[in-house]
Amino acid sequence: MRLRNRMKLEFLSRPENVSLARVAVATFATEVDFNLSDLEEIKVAVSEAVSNAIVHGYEGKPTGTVLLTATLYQNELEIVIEDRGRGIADLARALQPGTSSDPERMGLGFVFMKSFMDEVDVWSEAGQGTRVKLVKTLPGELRAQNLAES
Amino acid sequence: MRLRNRMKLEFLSRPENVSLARVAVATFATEVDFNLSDLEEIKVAVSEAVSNAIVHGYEGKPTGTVLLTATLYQNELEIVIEDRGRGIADLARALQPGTSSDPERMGLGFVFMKSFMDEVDVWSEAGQGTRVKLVKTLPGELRAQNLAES
Amino acid sequence: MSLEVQKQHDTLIVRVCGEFDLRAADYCRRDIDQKLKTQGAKHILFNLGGVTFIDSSGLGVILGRYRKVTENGGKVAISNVPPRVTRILELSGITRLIPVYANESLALKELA
Amino acid sequence: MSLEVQKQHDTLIVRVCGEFDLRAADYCRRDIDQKLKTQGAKHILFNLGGVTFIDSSGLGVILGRYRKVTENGGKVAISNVPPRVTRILELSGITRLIPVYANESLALKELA
Ligand SMILES: Nc1ncnc2c1ncn2[C@@H]1O[C@H](COP(=O)(O)OP(=O)(O)O)[C@@H](O)[C@H]1O
Ligand SMILES: Nc1ncnc2c1ncn2[C@@H]1O[C@H](COP(=O)(O)OP(=O)(O)O)[C@@H](O)[C@H]1O
Repeated sequence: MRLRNRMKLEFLSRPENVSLARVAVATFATEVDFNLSDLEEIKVAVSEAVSNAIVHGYEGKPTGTVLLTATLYQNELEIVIEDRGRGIADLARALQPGTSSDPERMGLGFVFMKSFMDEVDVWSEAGQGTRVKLVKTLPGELRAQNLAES
Repeated sequence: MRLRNRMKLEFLSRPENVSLARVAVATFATEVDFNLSDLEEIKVAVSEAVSNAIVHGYEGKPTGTVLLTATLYQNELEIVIEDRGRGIADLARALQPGTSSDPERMGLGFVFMKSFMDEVDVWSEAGQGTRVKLVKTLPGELRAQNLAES
Repeated sequence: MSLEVQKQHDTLIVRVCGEFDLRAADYCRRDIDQKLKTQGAKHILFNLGGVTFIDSSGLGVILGRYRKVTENGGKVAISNVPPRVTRILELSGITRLIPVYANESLALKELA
Repeated sequence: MSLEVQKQHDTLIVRVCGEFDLRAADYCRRDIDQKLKTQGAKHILFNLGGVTFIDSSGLGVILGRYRKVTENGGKVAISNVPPRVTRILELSGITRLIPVYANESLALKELA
């Protein structure tokens, strides 16, 4: 898979930075002419993963660091969101729809990530932090075009 | 100086990432209600420093890494742009208005940075890379408000 | 993100504008709960006409208010859903609990 | 960024839209120079009406074309400058070399 572009964004675990992460990824992704609804879906997925890092990973403390890496390959956009926070002890349970450790939340973050992205992988260990990989495949026409160019 | 927020953005030395850097800084800066013309000026200054890193630092090669750090303090926004490229042998000369090592360019990058920001510092060593620090003081009313809050 | 809250009869009309995400959620939750209490409203109508982005943090505010209001015998409705919000609203399951109307006056008629 | 190029009498009208920065500069330079040649135009009019952002890379394209065209006895003009572009254009010194007009027809009259 040939790498076309990459960015890394590191920011403090403050709620205002969720929008920063969304805007940065959307700007990075415009390069490949995703259609508008694809871009909206990517923004929601990023928003969910980054919000989780802030709310759950760092339990709302604004001094943690969240790392977002976006990589554009020939055929896909890959986004990795990492925190070094609390981690998830029971990952299978956390991934179930409607499961939340916070009564004010809906337990739909992972549901939305899975609905809107083509691939979602989660690594986590209690006390170590969490890493979420989100992959969006490029629209068919774009893939063909990239192959022709390469 | 109390730190209010910080982000680090790392990206490849590709021309399309100049706009990414601008958008990320502008989004980061919206948090403090800079007026529109301040925001425009910050965007131009960032654009000049990042373009220099790509065009001069890495001489147009798209595989270099540019690092941008934005920090919001109580009274100012500080932006640091770094590359590990060619560096500047004669800094005093490079800083003179209208001086460019590229005949297709105007030699106005540093002029714009100085006109639009309240402080511009440049560190560079031939073969080591270049680091540009840009500072924009927060508008007076905002500074007073921050003092009141702190 | 900005919030415009207005009481009409028994209903608190909440007009949400901008990005309804984690940053907005905390503020909204507090503001709406406080106004529910001080203005003594029974029902809530969420007008989402100005929403440019919503995720599960924003939806959580709506669902949380729904739980609170229905416990006290009140009702909740949603109106003016922009196209980009429709799909995520349906996916969340909220539309199975809370009725959605095209505009405020239709919603208010049902809440009354 | 997008470029609309049209020839009218001796003048190449170049309408620039979007962000006129480093990314746009390379493409613009090549496109304009090629069209100058193939369409055999003498003057250039830059209509900046659609420009949302400009920095020294974009301004460099204008100045570079100015040098090229004037060497061959041609003239360059700028029109429809948006407010956000005015200040940086003046600061660059370009307005001391290249006349600025409110709209295309005024500029074309002077170039003719
Ligand atoms: N980055 C994280 N760090 C720690 N725990 C997490 C993280 N992300 C998710 N979780 C756990 O997984 C659960 C389910 O996450 P999610 O589906 O996004 O729902 P919600 O955010 O609404 O709780 C969370 O309630 C939390 O307990
Ligand atoms: N990051 C950098 N790396 C190497 N050289 C640089 C860098 N930034 C600036 N320079 C040098 O300083 C000169 C002046 O820069 P500037 O005022 O921005 O004008 P311009 O970019 O139009 O040449 C450049 O022509 C270049 O030689």
